[in-house]
Amino acid sequence: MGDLGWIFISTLLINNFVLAYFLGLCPFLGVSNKLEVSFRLGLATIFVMVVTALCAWFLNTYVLIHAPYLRLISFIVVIASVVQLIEMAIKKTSPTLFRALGIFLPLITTNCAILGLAIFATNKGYGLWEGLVYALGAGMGFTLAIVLMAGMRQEVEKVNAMPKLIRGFAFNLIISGILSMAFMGFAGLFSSS
Amino acid sequence: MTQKDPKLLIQPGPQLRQQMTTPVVMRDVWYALTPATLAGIWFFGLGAFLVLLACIAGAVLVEWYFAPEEKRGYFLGDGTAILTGWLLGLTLPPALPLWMAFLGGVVAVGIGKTIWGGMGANIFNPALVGRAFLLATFPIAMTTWTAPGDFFTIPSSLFALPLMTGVVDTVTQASPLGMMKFEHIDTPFIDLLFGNTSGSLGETSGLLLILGGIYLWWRRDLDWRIPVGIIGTAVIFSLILFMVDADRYPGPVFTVFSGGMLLGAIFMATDPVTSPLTRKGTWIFAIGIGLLVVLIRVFGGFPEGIMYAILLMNAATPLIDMYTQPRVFGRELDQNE
Amino acid sequence: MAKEQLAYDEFMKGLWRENPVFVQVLGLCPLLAVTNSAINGLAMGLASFFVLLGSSILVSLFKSYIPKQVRISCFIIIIATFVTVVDYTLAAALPVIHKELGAFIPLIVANCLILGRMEAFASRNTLRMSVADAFGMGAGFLFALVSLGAVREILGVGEIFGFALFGANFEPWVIMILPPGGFITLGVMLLYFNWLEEKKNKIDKQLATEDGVN
Amino acid sequence: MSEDKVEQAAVVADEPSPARLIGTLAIAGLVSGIIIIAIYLATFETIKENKARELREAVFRVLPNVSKMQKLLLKEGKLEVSYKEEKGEEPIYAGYDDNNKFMGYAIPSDGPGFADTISVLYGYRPSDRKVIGMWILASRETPGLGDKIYKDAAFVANFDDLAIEPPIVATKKGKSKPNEIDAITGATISSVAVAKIINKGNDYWVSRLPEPGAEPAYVEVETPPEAEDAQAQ
Amino acid sequence: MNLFRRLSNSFDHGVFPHHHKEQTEQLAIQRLPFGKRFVIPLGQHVGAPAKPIVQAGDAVKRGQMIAEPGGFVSVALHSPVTGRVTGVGSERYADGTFQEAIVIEADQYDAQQMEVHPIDWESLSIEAFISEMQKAGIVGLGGAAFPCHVKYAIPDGNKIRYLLINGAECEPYLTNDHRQMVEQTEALLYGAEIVRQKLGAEEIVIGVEKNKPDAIKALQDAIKPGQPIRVMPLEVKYPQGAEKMLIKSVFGVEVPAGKLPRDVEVAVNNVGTIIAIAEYFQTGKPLIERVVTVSGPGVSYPANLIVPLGTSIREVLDYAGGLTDETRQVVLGGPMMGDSIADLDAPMLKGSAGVLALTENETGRPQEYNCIRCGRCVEACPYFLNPARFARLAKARMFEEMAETYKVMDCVECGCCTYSCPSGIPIVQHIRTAKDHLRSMKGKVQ
Ligand SMILES: Cc1cc2nc3c(=O)[nH]c(=O)nc-3n(C[C@H](O)[C@H](O)[C@H](O)COP(=O)(O)O)c2cc1C
Ligand SMILES: Cc1cc2nc3c(=O)[nH]c(=O)nc-3n(C[C@H](O)[C@H](O)[C@H](O)COP(=O)(O)O)c2cc1C
Ligand SMILES: Cc1cc2nc3c(=O)[nH]c(=O)nc-3n(C[C@H](O)[C@H](O)[C@H](O)COP(=O)(O)O)c2cc1C
Ligand SMILES: Cc1cc2nc3c(=O)[nH]c(=O)nc-3n(C[C@H](O)[C@H](O)[C@H](O)CO)c2cc1C
Ligand code: SF4
Ligand code: SF4
Ligand code: SF4
Ligand code: SF4
Ligand code: FES
Repeated sequence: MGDLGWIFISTLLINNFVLAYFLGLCPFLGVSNKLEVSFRLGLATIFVMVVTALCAWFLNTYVLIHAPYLRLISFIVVIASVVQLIEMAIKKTSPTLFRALGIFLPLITTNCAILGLAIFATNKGYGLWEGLVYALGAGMGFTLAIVLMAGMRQEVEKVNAMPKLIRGFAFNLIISGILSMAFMGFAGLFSSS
Repeated sequence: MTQKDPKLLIQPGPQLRQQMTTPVVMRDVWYALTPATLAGIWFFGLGAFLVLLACIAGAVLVEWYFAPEEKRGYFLGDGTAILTGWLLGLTLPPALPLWMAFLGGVVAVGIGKTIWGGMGANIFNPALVGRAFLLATFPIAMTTWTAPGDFFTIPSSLFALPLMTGVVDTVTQASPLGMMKFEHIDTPFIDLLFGNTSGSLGETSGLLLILGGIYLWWRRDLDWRIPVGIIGTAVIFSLILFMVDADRYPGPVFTVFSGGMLLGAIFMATDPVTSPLTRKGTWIFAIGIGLLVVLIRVFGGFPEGIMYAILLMNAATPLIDMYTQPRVFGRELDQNE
Repeated sequence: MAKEQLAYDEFMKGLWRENPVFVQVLGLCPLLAVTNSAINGLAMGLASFFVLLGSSILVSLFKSYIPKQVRISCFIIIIATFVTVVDYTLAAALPVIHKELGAFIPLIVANCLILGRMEAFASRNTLRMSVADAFGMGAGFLFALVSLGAVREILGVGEIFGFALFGANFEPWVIMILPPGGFITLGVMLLYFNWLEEKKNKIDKQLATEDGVN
Repeated sequence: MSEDKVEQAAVVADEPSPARLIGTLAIAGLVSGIIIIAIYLATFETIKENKARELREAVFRVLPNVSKMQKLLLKEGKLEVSYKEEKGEEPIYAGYDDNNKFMGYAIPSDGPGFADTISVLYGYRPSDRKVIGMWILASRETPGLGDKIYKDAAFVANFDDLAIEPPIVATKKGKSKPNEIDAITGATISSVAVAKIINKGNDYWVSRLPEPGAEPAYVEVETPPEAEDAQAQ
Repeated sequence: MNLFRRLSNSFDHGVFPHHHKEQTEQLAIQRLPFGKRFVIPLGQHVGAPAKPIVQAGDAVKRGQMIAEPGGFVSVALHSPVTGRVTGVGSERYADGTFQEAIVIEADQYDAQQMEVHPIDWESLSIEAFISEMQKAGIVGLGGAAFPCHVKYAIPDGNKIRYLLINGAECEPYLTNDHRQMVEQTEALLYGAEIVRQKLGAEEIVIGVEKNKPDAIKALQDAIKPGQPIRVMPLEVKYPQGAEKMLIKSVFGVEVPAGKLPRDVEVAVNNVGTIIAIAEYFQTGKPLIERVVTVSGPGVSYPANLIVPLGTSIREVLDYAGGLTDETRQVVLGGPMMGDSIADLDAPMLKGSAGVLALTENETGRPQEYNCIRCGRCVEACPYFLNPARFARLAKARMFEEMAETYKVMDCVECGCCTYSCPSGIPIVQHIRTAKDHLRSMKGKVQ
């Protein structure tokens, strides 16, 4: 496993942003009731994460070495503005793409998984390529988790034997817990061989 | 002719039903498990039996406690709680403190099944939810394997007080999988076949598990595609690795007969509730498990991967079902209208 | 007097009746990520509390000068400022804890709870009420963090704030400090709150009908 | 309450000009910038000291009998004393005793562990090509299992006198060769990972280090140069 | 697997209930003696009810038309006996509902003979042929009672190449088609030839399940060399007789959803229907009686009977020795598709192929358990639907999803799913609920 490969597998499966780091729980718990929507949200997240990785790399390389204290504020402001610009561009150039992904973009921008990605990538000292692979792994890991979750929730919705008391957030957290437990199976992947 | 009108029953059709019922299916699984269980108890002694009982007690207690009062008989009558506890017990180390086994049974049925709305509504295999919970909770106790020993010696670790550590006083021994993964030591095939190795009590005797599987298949309680798919995939995958580097990777025979592979493939992946409904889905499910098992065993951090493989594919089952809807008679596959 | 009462009400609302975590289910990410011990929960709770309080005060003070169109951006800038302050202060004063909480301090910025309170409360209410609200919500969040952290620490290592509870032979429930334990513990705690709520509603209903009869 | 309503109405009523919007943001940004810079300056020294202390403690831990250290960077194939962090270069640290005698290098290295990346700092003595100490800088290994790689003194002691050739291996059968360490029971993966991480560090560094005896000498520095600012963030 | 299926002449999925035909398959068809009171419901076929043309007090002859078609999709009704009309009014039906019917009292002293009036079918145009069929009141005797003339009114652009005769008789217990194939072989072949020529079909295929070897042999022996007729033995499997399954088994073609057999150039008719057509053109006898199997463990003397339509079910059962004490349920039709009946005094209809008396053994229902997703129903459904999904969705009242994603409207209610469910879930009932709901919603939208 090359370094890039391991970064990818590790963020996709072992250190899944949602299931191991608790990042992006809002969309994960809030938007995972419909499979179709979840999948598109996942795609939009991958996209924003890649953009974020680019921004973070740019800021780290050219701005923050001079003014480290601006890290947090500049991440937020730059990521939000770039996503906004892209959103406007998509709206103009491809209305279909906008309908598919665009509506999610503002929703994602204020989310901790995005900011977390930028901060973690910085803390780990990732360069451009590593950062991009990291973003891809994190985004796809998020998509995987939310799509599995949505599939299960759609199924569970149809069970009318389920006590009313249990439905809702509490139950979704417990499903997430079991899913997170299942993902523990990936721990140590490619580290010992 | 004296004609008294018998009281006629009105019921919707079809009037005929085949004879199999769900409780009978579950009891069939009990019967199929019995030989392997007895062998496990024979090898590991009475202590193993106590562990099994503790699991079943935990499982049944939760089932009973959360069942609506008037439906308790009905809830317990389907036999799934006992089965869940039983299967969980078969996957545990024989020297596990009883309170942990009991807790496993409670979690298996409580979080694995009851919360979801009871039998048939769960997405994850309850016994494996219980086991995954125990493994993540007590990783050391859950990976302390004892060698098969004297029948009447009960490890004192069983009787550890609740919340307290059990000190294993019997001979501990790495399981065949552990030896393979960390020391690349093979175990003789004959030992694997008859179960005379360390491990959990149901994971050991390959031969009796296969017999149980054949019985279930003969009773039409089990979809042969799942065990065949899992084992076939695992054999192919491990054969390829074996041919690449025979010193590093275990061969297909070891892959199939070691650890929980057979128990998982025959009795756990086949849990109808948590496996796909459709034929095509069943194949995808089985192949997915086969790949994941070998992936986790060979490249992952755990010597055994069958439990995680099944749980992960359980999570994907709703999606698999959704996308493998059979083509409706007289329609094109993608005909939406 | 009336004002005192109202402010007190706001406070209690946040702490209990409309607890941001157990009732409104907000701010879950920081909540779950750092609560593998009570002390971490406490530190994170205090940090969030400080950010919430500071931002509430500023927003409430300047609300009439901030145009509607840019209010969210202003809130974020204000919040991010306070978070940076907390981040540096912790790093200087309590480096051990800062290391534990690691990257999650900056993520307070993205905590919906804080931005939500700015938008829903501080930007529309007087300074006094906003402070009461921030105290309530902050305390409620703190309460949730500490109780979740305490449960996970008690079972997960057999300690509370680092003091051993069960003696040397305790078998820790490792899962509690691992991610699945976080999900499941919070799930079970939410269930418990739902159940309490339901029970209360039942009793209320019963009382209401009894009143009606009388 | 009533005054609130009046205020709200006022906010709704006025339609601000773009200039006002930008102005507000600019002011907010300015104020925020000032606060941030103020807190940065106020905490800068302490944070820098904290970090330096942490680093010093780690280095002294992996290099026994060392009382002074300095940072070294590889420049054009040569190790040079450095005060500032330069992009893309991993520093190593040289440790000296009271008499400014060179004792060994502290080398950071990292790699995949059971849960996440493990960062290791280990002491290396080039004179007899041995690892002489190991400390975990960061890891997310499982509490009670994988965390024994730094909590279990017996495991850490494995690295007090460890040959690096042939490459270090973790064994479960009791160590019998100078390049072997005892794996932690129940945490074999983490143990193996630490061994591999050190091997990885050695692979990179051993060939790049100067001949034994040619190590950079300790340089007394009274006041660190300004450039070190950047390192503290 | 598909190749295997092709070679064995069958369709995919389906179930294998024990066929229980041994009780009656060797018993020659007997005539049920005429009873006293006959009840002829006006709406016993698919389509509009017939319009009575007699009044209380009118004398009628056996075979005389007593009601004329109420529209194109409707047929005439005839008196099964010589006697007197006692009234036209509401009568109780087998399922307990009340319907308009003509009641006729048989003339005790009449010999109930009919004059023979052969009809020259060869000279009839297709239109005239169709109107003859309507006049003769002939409907499908395979169960659905669909008017034959409607089936034969082929729209322009469609063309029939094969006449497929349905001798599958896949319902357990029933042997009426079987006996007719053995005993009335000539009439069957004659009727088939009439229909073939009138529809301009090239070939006749008779599909018979392999558990009726004597019928297969009788047919093969009777076919003269050079006749365009072929007998096709079929796998014994339910619902082999469902026409789309039969077409799949015989021709290997799937009739597209929502289409009819004629869209794949096939016309399907039941054995009994074809014999009724033959008899009409040979003797002028309209559809006033049919062959019925009386069977099941609840009757003492099972039999295959020619039953004049309108006879009460009780009379049929009495002839077979009455119900035993163990009888729990009486079913009109086969045990899979048939309905259990509330009132033994209800009349036999054109669509009633059997009267079955079942005991606890057959009718006992397992307690209902939650679906264990065993997939048996999915493996059983010959239409490749997902019955388990239907049951779960119907319970959650998600009917739209049932229709849109899972095509509940394609279900023909064959019962395979309920039959095979170990959890005792009445899936078909859930499906009916959903269909009713969907139809009423559709009605509201329009
Ligand atoms: C372990 C096992 C493996 C089997 N493998 C196959 C196989 O690969 N192909 C096959 O057609 N039948 C196989 N069978 C026999 C099937 O059970 C049998 O063909 C099947 O029940 C036919 O029904 P179906 O319509 O469900 O396929 C196997 C049976 C067992 C017990
Ligand atoms: C919840 C859980 C956490 C674990 N964490 C670690 C870990 O952090 N490091 C490690 O090396 N092994 C860990 N393991 C154990 C490994 O999976 C593997 O079993 C072990 O490394 C094998 O060592 P042994 O052969 O000495 O038992 C963990 C296991 C479980 C169930
Ligand atoms: C599930 C099912 C089973 C059927 N079984 C038979 C059967 O065994 N024999 C038969 O003649 N018709 C059977 N039918 C009716 C046929 O589909 C078809 O309607 C009939 O053969 C057409 O001929 P008819 O119009 O002459 O009745 C069945 C229908 C269904 C839906
Ligand atoms: C073939 C077969 C395998 C089963 N395997 C399991 C199992 O692995 N774990 C379990 O908890 N229940 C098992 N059950 C019982 C039951 O299906 C299960 O408890 C349900 O998941 C409860 O809803 C099995 C049942 C059958 C028929
Ligand atoms: S701040 Fe981040 S971690 Fe927290 S809830 Fe939001 S997205 Fe999740
Ligand atoms: S808005 Fe953000 S902080 Fe709040 S719950 Fe959602 S993801 Fe977590
Ligand atoms: S046969 Fe019954 S239990 Fe089995 S999947 Fe179908 S509905 Fe469920
Ligand atoms: S679902 Fe209904 S119509 Fe379809 S095969 Fe089963 S019983 Fe017949
Ligand atoms: S057609 Fe198979 S279930 Fe209805």
